[in-house]
Amino acid sequence: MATKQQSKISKGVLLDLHRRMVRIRLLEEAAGRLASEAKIPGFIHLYVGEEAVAVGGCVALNEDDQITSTHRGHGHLVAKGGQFKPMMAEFMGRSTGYCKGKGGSMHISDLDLGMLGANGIVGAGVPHAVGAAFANKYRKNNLVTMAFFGDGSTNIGAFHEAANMACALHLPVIFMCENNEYAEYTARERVMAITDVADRAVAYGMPGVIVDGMDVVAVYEAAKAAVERARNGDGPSMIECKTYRFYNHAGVSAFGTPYRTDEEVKEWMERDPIKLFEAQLELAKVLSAEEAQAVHDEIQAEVDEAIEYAEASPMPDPATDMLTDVYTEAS
Amino acid sequence: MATKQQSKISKGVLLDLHRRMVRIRLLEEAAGRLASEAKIPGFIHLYVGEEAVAVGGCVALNEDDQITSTHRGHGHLVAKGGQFKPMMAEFMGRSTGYCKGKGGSMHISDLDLGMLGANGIVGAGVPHAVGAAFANKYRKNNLVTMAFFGDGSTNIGAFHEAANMACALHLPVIFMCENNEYAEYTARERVMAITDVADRAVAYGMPGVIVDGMDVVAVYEAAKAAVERARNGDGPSMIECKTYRFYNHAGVSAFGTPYRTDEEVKEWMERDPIKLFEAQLELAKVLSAEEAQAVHDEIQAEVDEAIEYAEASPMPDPATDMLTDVYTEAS
Amino acid sequence: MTATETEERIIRYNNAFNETLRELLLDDPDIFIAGEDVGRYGGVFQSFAGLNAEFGDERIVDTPIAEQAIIGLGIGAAAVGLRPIVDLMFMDFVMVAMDQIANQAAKMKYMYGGKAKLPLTITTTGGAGLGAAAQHSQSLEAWLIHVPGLKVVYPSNPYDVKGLLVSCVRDDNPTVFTLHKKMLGSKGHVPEGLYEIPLGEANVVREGTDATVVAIGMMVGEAQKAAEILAEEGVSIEIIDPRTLLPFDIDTVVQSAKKTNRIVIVHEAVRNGGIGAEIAAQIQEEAFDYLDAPIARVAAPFSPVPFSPALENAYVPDAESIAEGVRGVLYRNA
Amino acid sequence: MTATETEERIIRYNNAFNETLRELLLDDPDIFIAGEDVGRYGGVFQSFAGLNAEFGDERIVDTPIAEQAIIGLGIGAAAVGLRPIVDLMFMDFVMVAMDQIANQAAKMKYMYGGKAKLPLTITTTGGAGLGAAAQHSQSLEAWLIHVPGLKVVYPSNPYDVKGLLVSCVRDDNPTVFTLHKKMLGSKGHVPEGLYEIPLGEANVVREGTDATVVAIGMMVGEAQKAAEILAEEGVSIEIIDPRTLLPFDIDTVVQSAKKTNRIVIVHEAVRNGGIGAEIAAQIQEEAFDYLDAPIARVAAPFSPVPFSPALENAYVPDAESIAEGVRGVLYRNA
Ligand SMILES: Cc1ncc(C[n+]2csc(CCOP(=O)(O)OP(=O)(O)O)c2C)c(N)n1
Ligand SMILES: Cc1ncc(C[n+]2csc(CCOP(=O)(O)OP(=O)(O)O)c2C)c(N)n1
Ligand SMILES: [Mg+2]
Ligand SMILES: [Mg+2]
Repeated sequence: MATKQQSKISKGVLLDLHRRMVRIRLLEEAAGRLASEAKIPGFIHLYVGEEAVAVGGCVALNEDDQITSTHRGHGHLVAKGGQFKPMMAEFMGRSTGYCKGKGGSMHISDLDLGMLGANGIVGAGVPHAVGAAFANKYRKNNLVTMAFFGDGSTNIGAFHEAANMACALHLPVIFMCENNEYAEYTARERVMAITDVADRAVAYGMPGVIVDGMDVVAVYEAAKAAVERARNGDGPSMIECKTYRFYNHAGVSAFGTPYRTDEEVKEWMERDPIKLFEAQLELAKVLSAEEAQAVHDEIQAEVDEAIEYAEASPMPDPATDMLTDVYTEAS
Repeated sequence: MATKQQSKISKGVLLDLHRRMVRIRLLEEAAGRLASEAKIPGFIHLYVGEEAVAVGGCVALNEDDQITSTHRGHGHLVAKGGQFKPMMAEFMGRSTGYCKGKGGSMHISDLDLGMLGANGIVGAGVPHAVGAAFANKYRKNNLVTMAFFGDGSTNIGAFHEAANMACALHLPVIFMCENNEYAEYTARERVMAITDVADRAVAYGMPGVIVDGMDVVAVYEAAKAAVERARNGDGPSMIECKTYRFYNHAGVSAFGTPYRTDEEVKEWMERDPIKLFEAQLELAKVLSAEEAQAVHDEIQAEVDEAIEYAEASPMPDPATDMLTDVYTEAS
Repeated sequence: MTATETEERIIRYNNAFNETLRELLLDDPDIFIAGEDVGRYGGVFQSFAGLNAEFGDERIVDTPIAEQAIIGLGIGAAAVGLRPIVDLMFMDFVMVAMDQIANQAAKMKYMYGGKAKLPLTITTTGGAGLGAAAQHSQSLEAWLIHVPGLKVVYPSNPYDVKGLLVSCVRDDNPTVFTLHKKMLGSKGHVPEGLYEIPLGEANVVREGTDATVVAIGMMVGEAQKAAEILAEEGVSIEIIDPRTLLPFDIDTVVQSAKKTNRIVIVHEAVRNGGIGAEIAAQIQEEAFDYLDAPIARVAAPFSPVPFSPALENAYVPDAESIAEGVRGVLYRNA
Repeated sequence: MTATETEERIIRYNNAFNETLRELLLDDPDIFIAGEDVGRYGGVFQSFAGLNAEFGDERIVDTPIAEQAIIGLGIGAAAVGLRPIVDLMFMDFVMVAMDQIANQAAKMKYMYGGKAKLPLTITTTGGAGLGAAAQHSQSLEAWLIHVPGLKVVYPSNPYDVKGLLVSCVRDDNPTVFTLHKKMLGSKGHVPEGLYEIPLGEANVVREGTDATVVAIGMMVGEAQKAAEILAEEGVSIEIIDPRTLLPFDIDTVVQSAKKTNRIVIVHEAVRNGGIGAEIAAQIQEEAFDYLDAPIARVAAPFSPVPFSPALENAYVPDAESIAEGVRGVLYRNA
């Protein structure tokens, strides 16, 4: 099956999918390590295990399309083209960070890349995607917008209002759900009487599909179809990606927690989206194990460089930086 | 069909359904008249045309079950057993009103009757129904709660959060949608990409049915089934009643508006739920035209009495009443 | 351009709003309007009348009842370069959209290190006096001025409606523009064409010597009536209309305080935690030695807005209660 | 019973909260707790640890991420006779539930003519200092005290956590109880068993003669440190912890003002529109002739809460900035 799908996809795209997933993984592992060493302050929500979703979604987009994100936004930004140095610097609260150290992990963003912002409020980013999609339609610029959000966020009002409005206004937006079966430390079945978030699409009048969120090709192809649909003016659609976060809601521990079993975690780790994909690529003679390792090494070097850069970067200065960027001054 | 259904329903219930609908109609016509004479201040949202929904729903409940309401709450309170005098007095802002003149039409309520309150904020009452249902389950008192809400309110976050929570917690609550095809002056198809609100039930994991909201027996029977389900511990359900408000969103004019055609209004008025039901009752030899007229006359007399009572009632006194009822004093 | 420079052109407060929107829409193709009933119907108060017919569904957008998504729509569209005007039918509804207003729109620029530019205008209607009861009559400006990143205005007359609305819409920050629903029919001079009233500049509505009344929104008109009552008692008051509540023109108020030495602040919201508290705190910080009496606040009693006219009339401050407040700071009470 | 009457029993602020909930649940079967992650997991700060195991899913309820429905659940359950405790994980999230808090819970009794009785307690965590950035660090008490119908408390130590929480839960009105998330691990004396601290009674934490510092939440501890710094400079300050922010015990503050004649108000929220404004306005209304200096406010600068520790540390007021504020009202600044 994997090979069948890949036949439809150029080698360049396959390698791009792989590279971006590895970029996320290695950045996140490093960020987690630095957080546990208290070199990164505050809360940190890692994307490890879910790489196929952000990457499958973003590779299906054009560079100038937009995405909105969540509290778990590192993966989205990397998938959209985010650079390690300003990301690491931001995680560490340095003035060279994407947000000058004012936002941190939970608000990581780069509007220039069309990444409209990680968000500390669950569900709050989804209406922004609808607004960006409205602007795209308004300007007839043929761009589309993709909203990433978790299973738990589909229980909050902002998600509902935004999904309905997008359908009512027939906007070019893709609702990309990362269903990792948990909201923080609470299992989905405790807070939802349905199993599949995709069942919510019908409530708004848009198509909803379910894909294996550990299969980057499956995510990519579903996203491609939805993006095409949106670009053709056929309106919104929802994609539910069944995925899993390898670590806890925050931080880098994975096992020995009361809210999920180690067995469950291990089972999902068996389906590591990067391992799965690398096996497929090797099978399809697209990327050998050695070549894959080379990619990892190269990216790891870039991560290490970014850490050095961040640690060498200055902290913002309260005297000069505290009150800037609150308002846009009249030009 | 009507007769078939009625065969299952006692004559007493049929007459009760009729009487409560007439009570709503005559009170509302009077309220509308008084509002246009400026004897009732503020906004007034009349229930005329939708009587079958509140009545079919409330007659399916026990006296001590609870309901929550909307900005269009007169009909709900009357259907739940509300008395004319304190209602009229409240509409006119008198201290003898249900709310001592502090709430008015938009906040009409009687908690003693299990009517937990009309609400000026669209969708805001639905979570309260979920809370009351939670309390019923918590106390194992075998009571159920029915939330009334409009089609437009299903687009707002509070509705969504409440519906999902009710299903997640498997609570004894019935979601009773009055789909009158408009939210204020905006047609449903402009703000929703779906035709049937009942399609939203699946998003929460509860059954959703559609009934003719102009057929009080149909509403009653659907409500009965949902109430039984809730009482048996089988959880929430949604009923969409296709109905129509004969007058505009506020006030008592019906025709010559830009947002809906006179033809449409007339067509719906042809299906006046009271006229339809009276025809059925006569056909079934349950209530003759004369007997029906007698009911109208009797109720009209009660309405007139209530108006006299209200007009003779004192206004609240700022000196003594302004700052009472803000807090419950420690007893 | 000011009122006096042009021949008198008297129109209503609500029409000034409508005319300004039309002129702005003609002026800037990036401006669109979205909200409940603003399109085909022209808004529940007809403030948007005729705009949908002239500019179409693309630019005058009827939305679902979804205030979070309405503000969010504006945020997302503004973040990618449009200049949205989004409407909350009643100011009371900021409560269902507060996160999008205060956690999102207001903070986005800062959180994202300055990159986000949000030329977003939120229009709404505030105030009591129409028997609309507790959930359709509130004045919530005090919440908004506590939010860094927002700008907040409250026009007290038709001329300011146009000048402030133009400035809000052209500002590159999220702004909240509130019409007072009881003033919609009030009339005043409004020049044709677009003009700006700079945000953050108060207006000395009347000059006086014995006391200064700082009044907001509809209270400005009541203060003017109070001035007549007091004049007959030989009392001369200065009236200041801040017009913009955030940023606040404290300098103009302090100047006046240093002249009259007695201050009364008037607003429609409940006193406790109201904007009057902030104004009072700043005045005593900057003009402490000039004050001959405690700064007084005339505001609503601490209850929700009551429905009954008998209560509501007593609830909302008026010329008489303002006059009484002034007599108080002059130690002239009966 | 007060701290001194019992032998010292030192526990943490967060454990005092947890212990009090447990004692309340044992005391009154009508009490239940609902919120995100409060059940099986025991809350993101473990404030609810062990309760679900002891009292079951019926009484300690995990909810969806749905703050409007969480508050609404409490409202509906309270309206029919239960005594709910509902949790908003972070105070910043009042913004997504503001309508249910301020338009619904707070107004229901009044709108419905007194019939509704709402013994509802909303618990949450406020304050900065953990690098949680702009949307997880706010102090929004100023919004809440502007809402008739609510009662609002902010405990500054473990003893008050228990006494205030018991009073809130036993009160028949909607109350908002805020834990300061940076104080969760702080320790203090807490007697076993339930006791009440009456709502609306301030606590004179330290007596002094030269100036009065009114401090809220975590700022009380900072004020105590400032007192030590100032003592070495020969300055004696009185510290008042209001404990309840609505209703506010202005009498105790005014008494102190009449004694020391100089006031500094400290809070973590941004100054503009903060609760310090209301306190200052009331003090000058009631103690005008006793003030020897303008009432000073020490509060956060007017920006969202920054993420970087380098900025956040400077953002939150501390002992040094409080001491500087006191020097200011004593005209002793460098
Ligand atoms: C309005 C709001 N409520 C609660 C939270 C706390 N919170 C942060 S992440 C989270 C869980 C989100 O679950 P989901 O949407 O499934 O995303 P995931 O963390 O699983 O990626 C919660 C409850 C929040 N940030 N905002
Ligand atoms: C949060 C909120 N937004 C908007 C309004 C203004 N409003 C009052 S009723 C109404 C329409 C409600 O439509 P629907 O739910 O279908 O009920 P109907 O009036 O048709 O019975 C609107 C938009 C409101 N009261 N509350
Ligand atoms: Mg999840
Ligand atoms: Mg409707």
